[in-house]
Amino acid sequence: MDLQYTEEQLMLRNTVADFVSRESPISRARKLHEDETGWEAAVWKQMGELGWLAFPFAESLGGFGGQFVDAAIIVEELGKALVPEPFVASIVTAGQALALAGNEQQQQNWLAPVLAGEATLAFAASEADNRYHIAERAGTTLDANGNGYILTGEKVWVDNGQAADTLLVTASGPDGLTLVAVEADRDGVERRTVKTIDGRRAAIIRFNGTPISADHIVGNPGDDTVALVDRVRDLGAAAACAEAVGVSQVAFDMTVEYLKTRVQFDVPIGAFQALQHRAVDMFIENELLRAATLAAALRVDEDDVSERHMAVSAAKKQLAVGGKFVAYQAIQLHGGIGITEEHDIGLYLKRMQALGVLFGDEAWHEARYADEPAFQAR
Amino acid sequence: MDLQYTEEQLMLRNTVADFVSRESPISRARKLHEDETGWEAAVWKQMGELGWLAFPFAESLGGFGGQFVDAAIIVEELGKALVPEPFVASIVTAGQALALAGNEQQQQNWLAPVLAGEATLAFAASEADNRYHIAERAGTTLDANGNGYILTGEKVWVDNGQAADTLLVTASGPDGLTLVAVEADRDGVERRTVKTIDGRRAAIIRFNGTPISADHIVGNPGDDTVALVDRVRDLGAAAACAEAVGVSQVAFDMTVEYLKTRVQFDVPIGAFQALQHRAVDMFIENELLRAATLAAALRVDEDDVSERHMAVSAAKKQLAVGGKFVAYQAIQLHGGIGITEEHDIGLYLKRMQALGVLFGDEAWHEARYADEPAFQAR
Amino acid sequence: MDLSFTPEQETFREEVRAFIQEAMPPHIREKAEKSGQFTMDEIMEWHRILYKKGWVAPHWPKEYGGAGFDAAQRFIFTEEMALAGAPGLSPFGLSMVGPLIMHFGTPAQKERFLPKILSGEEVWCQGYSEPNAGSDLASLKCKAEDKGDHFVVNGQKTWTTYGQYADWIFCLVRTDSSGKKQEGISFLLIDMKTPGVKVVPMLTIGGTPAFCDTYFEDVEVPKENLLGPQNGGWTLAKALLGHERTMIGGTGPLLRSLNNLKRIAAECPDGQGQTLADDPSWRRRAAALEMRYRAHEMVVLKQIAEQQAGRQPGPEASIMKIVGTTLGQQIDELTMDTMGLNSLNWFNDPPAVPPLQEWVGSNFCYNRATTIFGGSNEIQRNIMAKMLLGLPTLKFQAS
Amino acid sequence: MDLSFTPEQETFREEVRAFIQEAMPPHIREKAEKSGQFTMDEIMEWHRILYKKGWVAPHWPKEYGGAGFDAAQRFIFTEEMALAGAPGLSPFGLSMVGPLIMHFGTPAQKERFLPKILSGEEVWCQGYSEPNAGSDLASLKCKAEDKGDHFVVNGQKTWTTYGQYADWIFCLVRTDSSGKKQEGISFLLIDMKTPGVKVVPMLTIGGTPAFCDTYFEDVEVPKENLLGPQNGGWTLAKALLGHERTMIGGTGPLLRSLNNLKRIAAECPDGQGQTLADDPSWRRRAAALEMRYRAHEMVVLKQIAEQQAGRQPGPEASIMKIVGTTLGQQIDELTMDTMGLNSLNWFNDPPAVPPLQEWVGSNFCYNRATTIFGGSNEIQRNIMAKMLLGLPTLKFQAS
Repeated sequence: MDLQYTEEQLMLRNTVADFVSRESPISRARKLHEDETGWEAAVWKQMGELGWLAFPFAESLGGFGGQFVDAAIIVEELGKALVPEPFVASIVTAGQALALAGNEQQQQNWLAPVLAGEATLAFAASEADNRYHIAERAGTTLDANGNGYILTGEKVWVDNGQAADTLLVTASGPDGLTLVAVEADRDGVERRTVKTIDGRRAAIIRFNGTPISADHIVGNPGDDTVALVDRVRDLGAAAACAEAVGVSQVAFDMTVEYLKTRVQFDVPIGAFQALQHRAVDMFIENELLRAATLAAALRVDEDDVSERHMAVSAAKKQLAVGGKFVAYQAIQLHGGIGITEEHDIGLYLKRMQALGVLFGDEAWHEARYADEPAFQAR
Repeated sequence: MDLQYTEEQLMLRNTVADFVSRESPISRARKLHEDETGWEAAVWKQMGELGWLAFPFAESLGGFGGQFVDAAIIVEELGKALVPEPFVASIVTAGQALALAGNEQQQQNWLAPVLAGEATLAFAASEADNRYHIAERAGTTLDANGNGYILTGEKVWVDNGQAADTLLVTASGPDGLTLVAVEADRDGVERRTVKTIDGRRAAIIRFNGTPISADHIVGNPGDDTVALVDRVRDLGAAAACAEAVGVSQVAFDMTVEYLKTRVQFDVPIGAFQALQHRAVDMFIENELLRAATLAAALRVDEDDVSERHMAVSAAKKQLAVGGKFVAYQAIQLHGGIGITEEHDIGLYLKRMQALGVLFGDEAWHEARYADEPAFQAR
Repeated sequence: MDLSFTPEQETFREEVRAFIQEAMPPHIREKAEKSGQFTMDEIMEWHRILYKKGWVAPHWPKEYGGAGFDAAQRFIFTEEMALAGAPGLSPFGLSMVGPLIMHFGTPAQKERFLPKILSGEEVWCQGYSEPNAGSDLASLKCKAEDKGDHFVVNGQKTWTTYGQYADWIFCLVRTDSSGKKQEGISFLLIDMKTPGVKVVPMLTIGGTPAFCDTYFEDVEVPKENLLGPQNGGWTLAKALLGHERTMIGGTGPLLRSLNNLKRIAAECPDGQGQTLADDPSWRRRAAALEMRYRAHEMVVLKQIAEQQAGRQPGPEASIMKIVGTTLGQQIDELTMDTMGLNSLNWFNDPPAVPPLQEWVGSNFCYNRATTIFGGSNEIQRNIMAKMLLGLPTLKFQAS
Repeated sequence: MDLSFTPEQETFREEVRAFIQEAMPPHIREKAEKSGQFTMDEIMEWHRILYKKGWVAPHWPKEYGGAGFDAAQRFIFTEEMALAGAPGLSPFGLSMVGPLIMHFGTPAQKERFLPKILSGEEVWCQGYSEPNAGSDLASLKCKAEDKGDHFVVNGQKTWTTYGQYADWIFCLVRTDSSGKKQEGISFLLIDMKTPGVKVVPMLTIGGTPAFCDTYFEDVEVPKENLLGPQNGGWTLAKALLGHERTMIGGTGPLLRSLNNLKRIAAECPDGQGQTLADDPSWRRRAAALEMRYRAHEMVVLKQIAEQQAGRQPGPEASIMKIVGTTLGQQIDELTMDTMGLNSLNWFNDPPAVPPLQEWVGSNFCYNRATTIFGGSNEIQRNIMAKMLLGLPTLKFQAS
């Protein structure tokens, strides 16, 4: 057991934090709410040059052999200032899918430019009908067609779908669940950019009989891909938790600061016991979220699927219970000013709300945990 | 819509309250914890003489044509001082079963002496295996035997089972669910008195092939009896809620009083805002319990089974959520003294806990409500 | 005792239902069924339709042009309006300043203001909060100098809900700074067209300009627009608070939210071939909220019964604000959860989700305000602890 | 970073497990498996077995006869003991006064007291609370008059847990009433056989005599039994509080409760032919608690990691008491619900329910104390608001 961050990890955290406070304060996120892409290629390029994007990959892929924990550190720091660049979509979900299941050529084509900050990815698995069961159900079909295939169906609310160079798409193919890499500029790919509650963008993507060649199939269709998508879902959920830690921490800090400075009835309102106790409860939920998320981040790399599921679901549950409690109470304790769009605290509420539904919500994770055989046995 | 108590009802409440404060203060309930029966025949007789036991029955039965609300008023007042006489078992559950389904002879034999305060009843439907599904499942069997039947099986935690003169027992008979009246002193009836968490007594009752004659069958076996037991369960649940209103009210009042008088840090602890807000939340839950219980008490007499189910389940849910909150916080705000057996507040916690499991707990009622067709349609 | 309505009351319910059926214009009906979200124009259109029928002010006495409904009729009316998804009218004139004018106004004030509140000719807003006077309302600083026959008002109000649509604003202003802070406050009615009044709408976290900052710069307000005694405005503010507490409000919107929740659940796939409405565990979560709604509704009904019997509502009325707003937020939260990824939707045109789901995210965000405004739930608890439970007050000093 | 234990640590776990397997007497094992409830004799029997092995004080340094385990070993040890259902040892000597004596005691005091705490020859209890000094501990009145070479103690302590089994009591007593109330307190070690000490056990709401009133009438206590400086006892009290906060305690009993909950669910019919463990909605309730346990456990593990690295635990240690006790009560509540009507059971002999269910009701009741004792959770929040969050203090006066 070793729960100490390494020197490298501490340095990584500092570098990211410095970069964020210099290059991407919260005002930048707010400005990008008006942007049709929602993020900036120049900043992404910078991140690539700083080496962060490669950090969580094996050395063979040009990475630093990092663990998921490294990605979690980056995501948490980006979350603190709501930095909108598509790190999770490119590096954690679609990126890891390529790293885990792609062949060398595929990694060269689609992953390498990402690590350099020159391209981005999206993981397109959610559909109007499959809710969070993305590994278990795909209405999108991949049908054999001559030497290749054609892809038909619609994916919804695809994170970074509006901007990704390459989409990793789940589909029901001849051999079962199949993961397909699709360049976004291909014929038959129709993208519609949609606005999301957190001021970002996503895409609804239709594949209208898009032609797919065999070399665009990532990994082995069938059980292997089911396991892969299940794993990617956990990676995405763990990343959502890591980001929620950053979001929750800042919402908490802003609230404590407000309690110390806002004066009503001639005293700082933080002197009132009921609000003090609420703030302590926020602290508690925040610490539990931080702890559960660290456990998830460490277990998500493990081979024991059951332990991975349980640790990730426990963290996602705590996001829904504790992370949201922090966000809701942050608004409540800010009072009227917290309801105005001009104050930043509302942005944290909205991002927390979005993180709550990404990669499985409270009910889905609770049900999954409850059905794990290991839960009964423990 | 008329939610005003009548003059008679207000008078009834006052009479019961007076009687309780004079004849059965909380110290009496405490003394009876040591009694093997758990209540006193003399007090029961008095209640009969005062006419309360007849109040909720039709005039044809020697009653005053009362509604269930009348019984609820009595139960609530008895609950305030934790009066242990078997009002619910005799008057509400088994008594109403006889009133609703018994023939004249049966009512004459087994109900009339109860209304006079000369006998008591018990409703024996729970078994080790049927949890709260007492209308849906009976492991106890009634087998034809010559001109009559024999009854075999075990009932558990029978309220007033230790003392009742006549037991109303559910059994699976030749024609489906059957309700049987069994004089407790019959051969083949084996009663074991058990202590309960609230300082009272109940019984585990074995029927070892007890002979039953046809005139001891109450109502029509089969669907009618299923509907009857379902209704009796709702009557019992509504009575538990009414009692919980009394329990909760006193626990709340005692706590507010304690907050005003207990001095720590040189001020009454009720001056501390966190405790004030807690007390307000107790007030809220208590009022919601009172309101939900009144709705249940009024609906439980109605013919619309679905509305009856929903109103009763909503009240029982509020008992579990709000009634228990009041009881738990009453202990918490009393601090150390609340953990000592010598202080009365703990007795209210324990009674609330018992009321929570009688006639269906939170989960059972929530599930029933969720499955009512009318819930979806509303 | 009886929980069912009388035949007369059931007849009245039929009458209301028939009226709605007949009088609601198709474009409003369509929105009522689909999104439940209305523009101010549509709200005022509905206001005028109700006015024509004589039902725009169910709770006003007939002598002032109200419908003169009794408490049970008001409950039925509210419930039917909610079930039909009719637009909710602006409360500032009808429910807030109107009743205050009836109680504290001069005959001239009543004549001047009440008819136009009823007809909808004049729309009102509320000027209470200031940047430094929120929960501690009595510390307000917006100043009205007495100039003989008029006041000159200077200062700022904030979180003025829908100030941009209002013709008049009722304001708490400081007319005396010498004594206790509660004692130098007056209640002024201000025409927003007066020179020096500036309204700056601002976005809320719901993405709509529901709030304004309202600035007053040397605004002249004639003395006849003083409601109640000079320096006696705090009494009116407290009366309004008491009145707010006992408004039936709450059950109507809650009932509509619950119905929408169920309708939305029936259109949300559970990812396993059914909808969320078929999922036992979703049903139990929704049932838990509806069961609490029932308890809350019964508190309201009991209070109506008291009013019917001509008595003042009991102290339990105080809990309505806390219970109603908290429950409303829980319904919003479950509705968001129910929608799954569709809960990410934010003002997409053309729509990205079914019509019923379109405004849920915006409302979810904006409704966080319900536990803050009208006296935050924390302030409500302070008041209840003192007034209802008689708990002692901690004398404290700034440290 | 790595969440798994090292091979050495896994070997240690095997060693602990093997030891328990071998050393636990059959009658204790039977209770461990069945009811999890032990008499004081059985607890002391297990104490002596651990003492013989050298493991009775996992957290004491070796120089004082402790096991000298590192933090990870202590966690493993605690977890294995919980999983085996081993009796929990009395904390008053081993975890409370023992470490205080190590830190504040004279060499003579260490020599006199520590070995007998370890061996179990002398059992301790705690004399802190008084009838009028609970949350406001510093207002304690039990008085120790300085008579030169000894003190004379008069007064009363209450809620003395298991005082009837104790040989010694450590007490906060007032040695000076002249200054601030925190300043005149001393920390005394008192032999309970001294004339004038009277212990009166009382029943708790759990139905067992877990508490006592302890009376002191002219009790002579030699000066050498003063721990720390005279009038400096408040420092020791605070150190003990800090120490309590950082005890690993909590996860062991919680883990055992969760396991018992699941075992009980598997023996409770759901009334429809299966057990509650088969009921998806029961499983989700239990899962929700276990998920929170995991988060709590990880806070503990993080803290252990800090200690392993030789650093002071971070502020998150403070939350353990609040989270652990609240979660423990929730597990109790679900266990009661799970048992259905069997939760009515209360000390029936012969038993009326399966052995695992026998003590649940009693423990459910008694465990309401966990959020009160050791500094109520309200007091904990006060402290955290001030010390951790740096929130301002309201200066108040009696009104």
